[in-house]
Amino acid sequence: MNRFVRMTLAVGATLALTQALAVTRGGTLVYGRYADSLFLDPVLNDANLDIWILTNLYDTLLQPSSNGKGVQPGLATNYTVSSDGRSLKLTLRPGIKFADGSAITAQDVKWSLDRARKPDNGDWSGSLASIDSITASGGTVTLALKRPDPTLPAALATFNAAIMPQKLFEAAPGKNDAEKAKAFAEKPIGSGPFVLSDWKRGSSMTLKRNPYYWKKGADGKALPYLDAIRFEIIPDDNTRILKLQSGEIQGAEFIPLARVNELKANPKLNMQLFPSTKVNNILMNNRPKLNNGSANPLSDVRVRQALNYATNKDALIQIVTYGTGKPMKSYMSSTTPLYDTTQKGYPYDLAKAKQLLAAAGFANGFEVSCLATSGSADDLALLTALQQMWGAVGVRLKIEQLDAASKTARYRANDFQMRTAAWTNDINDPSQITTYYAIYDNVESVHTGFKNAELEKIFAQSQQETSRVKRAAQYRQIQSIYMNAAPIVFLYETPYPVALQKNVKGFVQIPLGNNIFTETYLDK
Amino acid sequence: MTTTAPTTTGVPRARSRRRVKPTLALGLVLLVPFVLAALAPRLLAPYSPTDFDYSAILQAPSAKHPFGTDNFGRDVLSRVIHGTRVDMQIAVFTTLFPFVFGSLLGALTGFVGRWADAVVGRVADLVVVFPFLVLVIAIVAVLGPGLTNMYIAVSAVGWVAYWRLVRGEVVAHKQTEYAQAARVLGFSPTRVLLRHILPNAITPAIVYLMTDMSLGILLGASLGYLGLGAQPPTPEWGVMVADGKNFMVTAWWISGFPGLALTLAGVTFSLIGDGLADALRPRS
Amino acid sequence: MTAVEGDALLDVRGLTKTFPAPQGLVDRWRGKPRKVVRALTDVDLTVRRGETLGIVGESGCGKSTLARCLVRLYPADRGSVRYAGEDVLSLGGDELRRYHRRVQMIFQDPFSSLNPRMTVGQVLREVLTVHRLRPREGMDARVTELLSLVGLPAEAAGRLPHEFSGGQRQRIGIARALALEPECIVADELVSALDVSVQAQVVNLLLELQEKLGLTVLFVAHDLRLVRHLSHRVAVMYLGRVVEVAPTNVLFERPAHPYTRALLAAAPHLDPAHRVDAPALSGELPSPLDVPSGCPFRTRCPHAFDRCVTERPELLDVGAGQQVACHLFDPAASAGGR
Amino acid sequence: MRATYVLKRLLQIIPTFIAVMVIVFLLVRLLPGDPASAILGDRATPEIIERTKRELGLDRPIPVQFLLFAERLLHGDLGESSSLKVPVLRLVAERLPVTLFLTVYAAVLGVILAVPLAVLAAVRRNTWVDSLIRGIFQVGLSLPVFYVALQFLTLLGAKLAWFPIGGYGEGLGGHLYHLFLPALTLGFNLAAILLRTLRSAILEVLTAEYVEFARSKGLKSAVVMSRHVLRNAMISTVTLLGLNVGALIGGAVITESVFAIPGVGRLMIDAIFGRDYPVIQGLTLVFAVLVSLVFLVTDLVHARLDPRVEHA
Amino acid sequence: MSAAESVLRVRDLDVRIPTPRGELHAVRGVNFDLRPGEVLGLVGESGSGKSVTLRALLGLHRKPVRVTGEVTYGGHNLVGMPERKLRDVRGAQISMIFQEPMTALNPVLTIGEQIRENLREHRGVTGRAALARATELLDLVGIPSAATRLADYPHQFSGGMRQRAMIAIALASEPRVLLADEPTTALDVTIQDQILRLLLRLREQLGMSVVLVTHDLGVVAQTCDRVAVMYAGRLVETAGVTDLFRQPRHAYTLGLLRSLPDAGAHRRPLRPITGSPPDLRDAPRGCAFFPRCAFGTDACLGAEPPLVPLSGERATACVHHAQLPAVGEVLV
Repeated sequence: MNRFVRMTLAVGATLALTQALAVTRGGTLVYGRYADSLFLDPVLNDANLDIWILTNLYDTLLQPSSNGKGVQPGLATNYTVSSDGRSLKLTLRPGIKFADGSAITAQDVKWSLDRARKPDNGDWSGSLASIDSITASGGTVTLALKRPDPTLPAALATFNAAIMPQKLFEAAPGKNDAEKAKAFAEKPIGSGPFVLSDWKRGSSMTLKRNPYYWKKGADGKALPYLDAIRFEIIPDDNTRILKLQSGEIQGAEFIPLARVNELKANPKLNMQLFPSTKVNNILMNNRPKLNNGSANPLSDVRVRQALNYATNKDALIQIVTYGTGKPMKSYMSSTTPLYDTTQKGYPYDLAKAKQLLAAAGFANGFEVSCLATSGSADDLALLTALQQMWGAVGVRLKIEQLDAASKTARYRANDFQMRTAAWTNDINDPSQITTYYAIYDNVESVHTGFKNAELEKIFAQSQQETSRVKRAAQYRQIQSIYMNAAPIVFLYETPYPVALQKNVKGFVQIPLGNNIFTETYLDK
Repeated sequence: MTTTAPTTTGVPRARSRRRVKPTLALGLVLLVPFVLAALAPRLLAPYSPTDFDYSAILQAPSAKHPFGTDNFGRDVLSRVIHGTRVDMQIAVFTTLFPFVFGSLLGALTGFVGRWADAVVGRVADLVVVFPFLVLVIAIVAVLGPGLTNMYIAVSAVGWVAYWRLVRGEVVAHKQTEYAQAARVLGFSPTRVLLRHILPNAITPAIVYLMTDMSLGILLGASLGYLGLGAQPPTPEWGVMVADGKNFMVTAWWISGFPGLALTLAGVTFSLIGDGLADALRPRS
Repeated sequence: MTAVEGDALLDVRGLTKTFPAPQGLVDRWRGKPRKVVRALTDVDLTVRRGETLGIVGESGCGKSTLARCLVRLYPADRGSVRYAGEDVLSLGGDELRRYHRRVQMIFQDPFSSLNPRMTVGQVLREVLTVHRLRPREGMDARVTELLSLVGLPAEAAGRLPHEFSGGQRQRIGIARALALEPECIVADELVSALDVSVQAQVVNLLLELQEKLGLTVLFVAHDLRLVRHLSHRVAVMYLGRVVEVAPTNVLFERPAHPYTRALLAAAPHLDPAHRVDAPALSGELPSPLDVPSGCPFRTRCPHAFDRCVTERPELLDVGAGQQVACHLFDPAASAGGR
Repeated sequence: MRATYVLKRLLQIIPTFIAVMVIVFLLVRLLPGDPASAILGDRATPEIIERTKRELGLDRPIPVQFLLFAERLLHGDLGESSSLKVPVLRLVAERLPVTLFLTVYAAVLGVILAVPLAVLAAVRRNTWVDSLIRGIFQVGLSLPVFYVALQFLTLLGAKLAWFPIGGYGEGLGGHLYHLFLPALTLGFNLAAILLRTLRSAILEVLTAEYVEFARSKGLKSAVVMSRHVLRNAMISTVTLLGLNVGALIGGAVITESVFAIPGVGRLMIDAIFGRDYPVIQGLTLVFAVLVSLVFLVTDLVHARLDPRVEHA
Repeated sequence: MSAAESVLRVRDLDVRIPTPRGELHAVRGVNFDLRPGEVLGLVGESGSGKSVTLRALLGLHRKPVRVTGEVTYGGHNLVGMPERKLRDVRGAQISMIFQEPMTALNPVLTIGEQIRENLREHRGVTGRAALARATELLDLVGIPSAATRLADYPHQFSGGMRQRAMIAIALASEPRVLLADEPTTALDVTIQDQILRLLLRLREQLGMSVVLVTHDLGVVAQTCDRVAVMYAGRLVETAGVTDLFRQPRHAYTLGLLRSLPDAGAHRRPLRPITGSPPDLRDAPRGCAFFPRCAFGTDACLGAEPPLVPLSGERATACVHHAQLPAVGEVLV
């Protein structure tokens, strides 16, 4: 569900709102999260729980532009690409400081980027893979590239390329980078608009305003507007909403879609459906055998196709997303560039599903288990609906409820048969999701075990392709192959449902999922 | 036998019929629908407990759906009825093994005494040091969620109460003169224990069994609510309350009726327990 | 009023029984010797065939423990009990069962001595079945017979204990013991829980049965009047010891032991004309956890002297079938305080 | 209270602690597979598992493992949470006060509810007042804690907004205010248990001869009630309260989950869903130690209230 | 006996106790007077209503037990008197002691506290004075080293000592009347002997009147001045103690005395009263003793015979009192 390269920012309109005339400074925003962050290191973390709030703590050289189509200055005031495209030079903003008041130097930048691109370091080092070497001198940082890479500016606007204080990091206790990172992340000092001030694991996290943040607000003074944000960890959806309704918290993420309409009708609340690149699907383990050694019916493509046919997406959208979603017709969201609009997906066709199952030797169906996120009404709704739908073709679905973290852990170990999943892009390009969903060597095609030589060949070509038209044709092929192989159950696309008090302004969850509190304020 | 013969009128009339206590009667009456629902849910439930009806989502109670429908259009009444079987099964399975095992062990150690009693006593002391729910949850955590593992966990912990009860009673009854008389009459220890002491000593355990059944249902429902007990879409009342909690404000009936059923089942067992306590007490 | 001069049916020698007192962990770790309740100490006693031997004493004197040791309800620590020459304390299994057929016990409490869940008929039939005393066909007749023996109607067989009065329950208890056709009955406070008017009914029953069946009876009681009425001989116990044994008339008319004398004097006399102002005995019974050295009675005895502290008096014959455990009666000693 | 009695009770708790350690130690060994993978979670690489095994001594014989485990425990090392990546002891230290506050609060509310009503029910026994009180608590006993919690949350918290939905609040007042509903939920349940026993205890004491003696002395009813009846009935209440600490903690686990209270109960549930075995292990141990300490205190208080205990 | 010289005057005392199986009419029209300084024995078998009567005198019965009639003390009827006023008499003027000292003493209060509670309530004595008085009282009832034992709890006392302590508590308010409910039944003979002597001595010293409830005729013979015999909730005979034992004037009293073992008749059958007492849930017709009586005739049926005065201080409710033989005479 994570990894992402960000950059879409189809949120210009929302951002524009935040530039409203009068802003109010001060106050603490209490925001209800469904789970706590685990590891506040930009490079070594591995979950959205971390990623979606990291940019509040660590700033990057570039930032996604407000229209989402490009980048804008961050810690660097500008960048220039050499004519041969093999070098990129960044000029640092003068006078920038870390949250402890110490200056951010070019050496910090070099060190941070070197750490982030080290091949063993974290899941995102690949985004900076084109960098050959980095030189820092005075206020400039020069990146020497192995090959031209048009996605690099976007990559530099991504969380893993965040700038960290080298000295403080290295002063942290620990024998190696991993241990130091762990110690440092307990009480991180970064370059973002906020700084961690208190963290009670699993219960609450408080971020305080970083007084040294460089960016100015609408009133001409330094951002952020808020004095502090307190994240309260409230795993139970119902409790989170009740607390929002009673005014104890000012915002709540992951509102169950079932309750969107109810909250929309609440005059005290602002029920937001932030546009997203989120696709919801069910990952299937495509391997012939499961971890426990038993045979896996899902290894048969006909079975996987059958399940797709047996899935009534329109019904699911009504039941599970309460009409807020739309059917998935490719593995990528329809908002992703190079999405193939001619894809048909799998229409609901029980007869075909039965026929395919019979052909695969499962005329009487089989039992299959699916990991779900505990307490998530959406997961439960989805899976109980699927139980019903698949039951019609004899497939008996078992639901295994797990918390987000261990669900992730299970699937990383390929120890699952099915799992509910969702994906959000981190970068405004189809290559990221493709790398994850379709390319085996990266993460075993999101641990489905799917592998297709032809697809991988076309993808490799597309990564070199500069012509947008040709690349689109390649992606059409890729999407078709993937669709036929059906390594996943294609479900639907959904927005980010966030409910806020009416007086909370300027908050945005960008399509890539990041929570941006930089310009958030509490209206009087 | 001239001087000693008492008049036969001195033998009071046997009061052959015992009046059934109102609590017991009420409890038994309340039990009837639960038993029926548990035995023949299909006959009683108007709809399937699991089938969706997208045309009837979140409907308030009506003639068609007396308990309303949930967010999948499932008939809440039918789910409550089908849930009866699950929850009654929980009531029985969470108590049966502890009752049998704990009572037998209590009878044995209470009767034999000495080291066996001391050893089991220590083990029991130890088990009660762990909060019941916490230990059950911990065991379920290790073994994995689900009803079977819940039964295992409850059995590992639940026997202590019965052991204590029965052991205490057996020790007390062992001292009674009728138990001593049985020994002097040359009866074997087995006969003294099984025929004389146990029938008298088991009563509190039987009464407690009823209370325990209501506690068992509550425990099963609690674990179901927490996601550690019965797994969806099993129509278990605790799971149903959990399913409906998102709709407490807009559709109270989804969690309201299963909650009511839970409470009513608890009250029913308590009433029967109280009634049995009266009914089983020997006259003196 | 003569004592029956039969042979010794039950012969008790040096019978000793202690009960461990509860002891805390700390004391155990400190290695403190475990305290014991001395219930019986070196009890010597003979019960003759056909006689009624009364055993009297105050609570804690060990009379009930003695009764229970004799029927093997309690294991004795030391000593011997011989029944018609057979070593009772070593009996096991079938031998013990045969012993119980010959020696039966009747209990004190009419409310707890019957299993509340068994009808009278079930109680009696069980005894007959376990001991295979009657074939199935003859069982009902025998039950009726036993009931009529104790003066209860045949229909009593179908009833539960709670439907009977206290006196009737004691009759049932007697019938249960008689079902085994025993030679010897140990009656522990048989009538002390009953009202006076009913006591007499049960006492009469006992007398009658004894005559009819030739029973030997060990009559344990604290009611001196009853013991005097029923017993051929009487043993007086104090703090786990037998302090005096004598034929009934001797004991009541010429009590020897200072304790016996005090006991008799303390029993309220039925004649209002016989009033005494001072109590017969001052002081309290010492704790059985802490029995005085020497003579157990010395702490309350008006005649106690040095020797009573150091030396335990043995039960000595003083003539006329009377035995006393008191230094005052030791011919070897010079002191004669009678 | 004699020192030897206190000492005796303190000594008795040592074997309990040892046995608790054994059980908790064995608990994780019930898991299929080896404890190292369980502790580290499924994401650990074989090398990390091997290293952890060595570090934790899991390659040693079981008894040695236990001694190592015990040694770490005695140093206050409960291991590290596999999901939150922090020492379990720190988590416990952060959250135990919340749970303790909640349970004590609940116990106080329970007693406040139960005692006067039990007295009333006992004094008015077999009247409609008695029936009403007993009926209400009979139902109370049958009401699932999570259900009551949900209702309180929805009605008193969300609809009427009299109380906060959850959390712990700041300062004593904040704690009292924030934890009122959860404590009431638990307290009501506890009161239902207490009331039943207390009522019969009072009834029993009321018929005791010493109460009759006290009345025959011409003492005021209030004096008879407080000095003679309640003082004796409280003995059983204190014992009952102590015995029910387990139930209270069990209830806290559920209430904390419903009310989003950052206590150890919720930590336990989170840990179970996170398969965080070190936390489960640590918390089970902490709970058991806590309960045995409560039992100890109960015994001491009991001995204080009932002079017969220590002399027995 | 005139009402004027009686300390306590009881008239038409009725006690009704509701039970699940019907109302138990436990005490039925009891009349008697207690004279200054006398020990009045109230004798009867279990269920005869003697203890219920005693409790009714102090108003100890609680709802739903119903007490009617008159218990006059100091010119006031105690029956139906409000609790607040009753407390001036109860414990202050009239004290009571119970059968089981183990259960009648509050186990969680020291003996000293239980005495001082009384001193505070009725004598207004507190503090050091109360302590001194409490020691004095324990001393009075013959508890050795009284001062140190004040701090002891009841369970640290032996049975006899507990009974002494209870007497001390009851006497703290220097009452004029002591009601004793089987005070020695739970005790051994030698201790019973001590306690009875103690009661008699205290009666002398303090000039109290005592009502002694007992079932033991020996205790009556040794302790009481006058005796009232109860049967089935009624007084059936009252008499001076010597008269009663010499010549009972009620068939029941005669039966009781006769059923006792006689020293002269070793191992001879006793003469029990046949049958058992009536169930007081159904009111007896005629004399309640009739079904068990050897002397009964049709004259005993009809109205229940009232307690009628005979010569001297005696009264009987037996129709055939004139025909009754002496205790020793053999029946035909």
